Amino acid sequence: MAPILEFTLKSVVLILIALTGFAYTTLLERKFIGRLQARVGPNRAGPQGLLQPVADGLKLIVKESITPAQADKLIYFLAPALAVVPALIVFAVIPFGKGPWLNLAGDINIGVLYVLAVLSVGVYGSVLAGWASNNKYASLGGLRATAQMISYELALGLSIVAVVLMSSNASLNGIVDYQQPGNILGWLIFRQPVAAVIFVITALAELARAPFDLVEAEQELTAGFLTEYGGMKFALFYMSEYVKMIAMSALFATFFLGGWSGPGVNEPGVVGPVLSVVYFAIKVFLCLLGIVWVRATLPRFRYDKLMSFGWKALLPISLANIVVTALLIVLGVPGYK
Amino acid sequence: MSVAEPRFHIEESPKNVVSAADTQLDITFDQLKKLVTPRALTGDTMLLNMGPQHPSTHGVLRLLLELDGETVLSCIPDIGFLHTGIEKTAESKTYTKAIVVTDRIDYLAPMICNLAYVGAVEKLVGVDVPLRAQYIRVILSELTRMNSHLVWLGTHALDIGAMSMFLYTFRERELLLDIFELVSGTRMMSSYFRVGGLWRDAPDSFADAVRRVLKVFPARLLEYENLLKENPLWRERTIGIGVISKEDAVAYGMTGPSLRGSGVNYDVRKAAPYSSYDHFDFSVPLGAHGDVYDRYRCRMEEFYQSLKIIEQALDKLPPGPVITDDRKIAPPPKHEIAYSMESLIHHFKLWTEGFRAPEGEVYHAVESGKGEFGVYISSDGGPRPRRVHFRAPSLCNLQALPQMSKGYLIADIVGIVGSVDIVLGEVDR
Amino acid sequence: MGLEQKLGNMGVVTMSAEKAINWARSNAIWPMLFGLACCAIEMMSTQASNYDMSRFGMELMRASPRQSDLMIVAGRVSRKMAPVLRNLYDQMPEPKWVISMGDCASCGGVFNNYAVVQGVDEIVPVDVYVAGCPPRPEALIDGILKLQDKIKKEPLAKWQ
Amino acid sequence: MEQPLPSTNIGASVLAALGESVSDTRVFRDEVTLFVVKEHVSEVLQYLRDVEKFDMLTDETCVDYLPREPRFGIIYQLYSMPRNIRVRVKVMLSENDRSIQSAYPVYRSANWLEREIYDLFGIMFVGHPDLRRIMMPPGWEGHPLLKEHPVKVEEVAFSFNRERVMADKPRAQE
Repeated sequence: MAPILEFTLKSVVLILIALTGFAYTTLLERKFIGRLQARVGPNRAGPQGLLQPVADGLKLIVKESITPAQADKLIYFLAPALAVVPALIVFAVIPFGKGPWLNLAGDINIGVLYVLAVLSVGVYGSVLAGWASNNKYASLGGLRATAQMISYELALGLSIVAVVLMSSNASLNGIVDYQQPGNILGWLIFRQPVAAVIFVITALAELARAPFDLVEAEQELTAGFLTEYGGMKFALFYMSEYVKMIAMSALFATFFLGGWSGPGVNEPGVVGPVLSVVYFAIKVFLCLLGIVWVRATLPRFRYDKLMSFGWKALLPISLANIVVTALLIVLGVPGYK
Repeated sequence: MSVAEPRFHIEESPKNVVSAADTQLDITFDQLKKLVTPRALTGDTMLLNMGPQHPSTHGVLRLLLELDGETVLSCIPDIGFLHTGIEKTAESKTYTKAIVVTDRIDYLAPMICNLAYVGAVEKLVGVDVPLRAQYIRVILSELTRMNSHLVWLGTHALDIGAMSMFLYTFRERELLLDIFELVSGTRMMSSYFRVGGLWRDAPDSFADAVRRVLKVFPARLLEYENLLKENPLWRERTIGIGVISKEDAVAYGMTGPSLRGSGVNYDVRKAAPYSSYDHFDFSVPLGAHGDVYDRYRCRMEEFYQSLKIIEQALDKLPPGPVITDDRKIAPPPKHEIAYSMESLIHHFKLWTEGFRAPEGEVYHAVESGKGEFGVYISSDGGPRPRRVHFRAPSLCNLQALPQMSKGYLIADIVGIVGSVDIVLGEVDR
Repeated sequence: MGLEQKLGNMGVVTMSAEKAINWARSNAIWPMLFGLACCAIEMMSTQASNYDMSRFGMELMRASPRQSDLMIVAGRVSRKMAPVLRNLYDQMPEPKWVISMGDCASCGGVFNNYAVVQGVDEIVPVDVYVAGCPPRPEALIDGILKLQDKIKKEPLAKWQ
Repeated sequence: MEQPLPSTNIGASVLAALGESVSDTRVFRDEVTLFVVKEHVSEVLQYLRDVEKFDMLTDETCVDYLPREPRFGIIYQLYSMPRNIRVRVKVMLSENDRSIQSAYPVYRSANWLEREIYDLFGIMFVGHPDLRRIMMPPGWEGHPLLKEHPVKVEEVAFSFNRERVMADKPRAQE
């Protein structure tokens, strides 16, 4: 098969999966958060409310599309796309299971760098949306997005550096391979707990999810950078948020939970790859539940505390973590080779 | 985002790029100058409208904030978006009929507003209330206070971002609303208190329903405490925020938990006991620092005090009538009308004309969930008051907002507004 | 409205589309986070656990009018609030609906005086009136179900 | 002054100290009202706050005694936290001179209360820092709580007059 055709096909399938995943992540969140809050959650659209995302999507598509008169039209129009595309293309390097077919871009050896680069592009969507809307709340939201991204990107990167040091590999497949010596203790979350915690915190901040949802803090900035967006453009932002959530969960699973590894993945034939995909999906699902749970529990950070927490706490800790990891590796401590 | 284009220039100072029209307030430029810092007039700082439709202004409060980055330099509240003309309406109704509009003043604590109003009328006409009615009034007032505090806790936590709290408090609130429905037939606008007593005696299941609340609440309160009290994020967001000193709080006329959070021991229930509050043993929780956290603690402690009062009142609840037997004030029972000519005349007079109050003026204050809720009635000797004025605690508490919010961030403003616990129906009336 | 104008009169295609779209619209009504007075508290009760409006896919209360479909006018509308209310209504994208919740919003209620607008239908067109002072949550939910029925019967061509 | 002032309330020393400023006193239902001459209201409030320790102005409002002259009564409800007593200060204003000194320099809580009185009754407060409408919309004309202002704005519709009332009712456009 011509490589171009193969990539196209795989991309289409992947994007479809990501979009379905997005739709049902929203439902998952609404249902799960409903249960946490002693409610039922959507259950009227379709059986058990399973068609709720379809209804939401269809409604948003046929909703009138408004462009504010004072907005910067081009950027206002482009910003949603800028938010969605990076969220989708992160998936290119994530190994969904065993075998080259379950990895879109193959085994690129700078996968980690690619992930970091793409993730940091995503914030431009929020910033430009905030700017272009010509709304004071939106611009405050956009500024917050910038500040938040800068404060947390560094710690996020450094927490991954520890993972790279351990596995001496910058390819995501390599990292997964490194973590599967056959038992669960191979997962990096046990050998790099500090990095894992930092990754979780910074990932939440990167996603602008509670308790870091300052960018669209409803109680402070009405809807933050989204204030002037409605209809399909709003749906795109919504999509980017949830697709990013899935992507971050997938990355966490890959870096710290052993990716697709699990018992039985080395079976020959179809069984191994299928099992590996199932394991991966379960891990991602659990991560998503965790993200939703945090949202239902914690109050929101304050802007200045968020910044000082990022710069004064997370950054030094992640640097120290790298130094300690490097020392442990140099000294050849068991488990750190 | 850029500073708005000047709509009209001020002749004397061509440097100004912000006009009074930009604020969308009914304000002249000279008045605006006094309210904001000079930097706002040159476009150096940003003027941000918050409200009247904003998720965390607890209704339709509007704040004009002057921001330097996210730091609030000055805060100009704009109220009146819910001005309902309740005082004017009360003037046009008889003393009994005006009870229904008092429900709608502080709609989170309607029973307490009823109590203040009927208390003032009772003082004006000089009528005694049977002890049973007084005790039931106390029980219902304290339940109402808890109701008001539950809504405060839910919305305050929601403002700071703890969204689940809101749903938990509203779940418990249903228990209280069930009791209100039991006694008065409606969930919120009960109008259950009448001049001289109560509309009718509480049903037999009343005591059981209240006991159930007494049983359920401590565990639920513990849940709330677990979620917030020691939560580092919550403490970070509340401690040291929105500080107001004792002296300032008194000077602004703040009352209620907002004042007690600053450490001033003033509670109308203790200072001037009404409705036999002096029969019960309870304490007044006090804060020390006057910040958001202390106000939060004060209200949380008040839950326990309310439960304590309710328990005592329920234990001591005497039998007897629930409304005065003064037929000039309270209508006769229905069965009397059938055979007593005099009762029929009383009934007819009361429902067509109402009772007349002596000429004079009274001020009666009660402690509502927000603070001292006072009713001033000026009577001209007729069946309708000449003037009814409600002293709204939220209005005075909100007045201190500009003082409390100076120098904090936008995110703190919503916390401070929440901690003052305003209800706009009462601010605007 | 964008879609219907482009579709034009296409007979059976529009009919099916109409059904699907109306189904989607009626099942994904996002209300605006907008409360005025007493009724707003009952509206909050309706969202809370015991009554749970989220079953109808309505827990996504949007703070921005740009993202909302339904305005529940909950409470008395003062003369000072009236222009703000109309402004918010104008900022909502089509199709949009209005529920007038409670007596004050529907007709002025007990407040027939200088300060209160005698019925919010003087300012914005109302689809469903819910009576009560304030209406019980059940009554509001009934109003919402009535609105869903109404949406399901709306012809697409109406949205010009 | 028919009856003596209750001993628990404000003492007679106040009357002696204030002298001419207090024109009359009244006790009704154990509540003391001091009628103060309009020109001296600031000094009286200052004295009550500083010497008599009435540290809180709980309420300030206005009453319209329409057929009477002087027509308006401005009511100050003072509360002394250390002494736990209340006193009411009342200043009568005539129909033709609707202005009075502001209490804001003495009590900061008078700020919005006086704005409200200005808005609803049209009383001018001299020396108030920020006297503008607070409750009514900017374009509103008149002062609604004056007795000459009608209460009802709309005829109530019954079955016999429904058509006539509804014909005049404004309707919103889509």
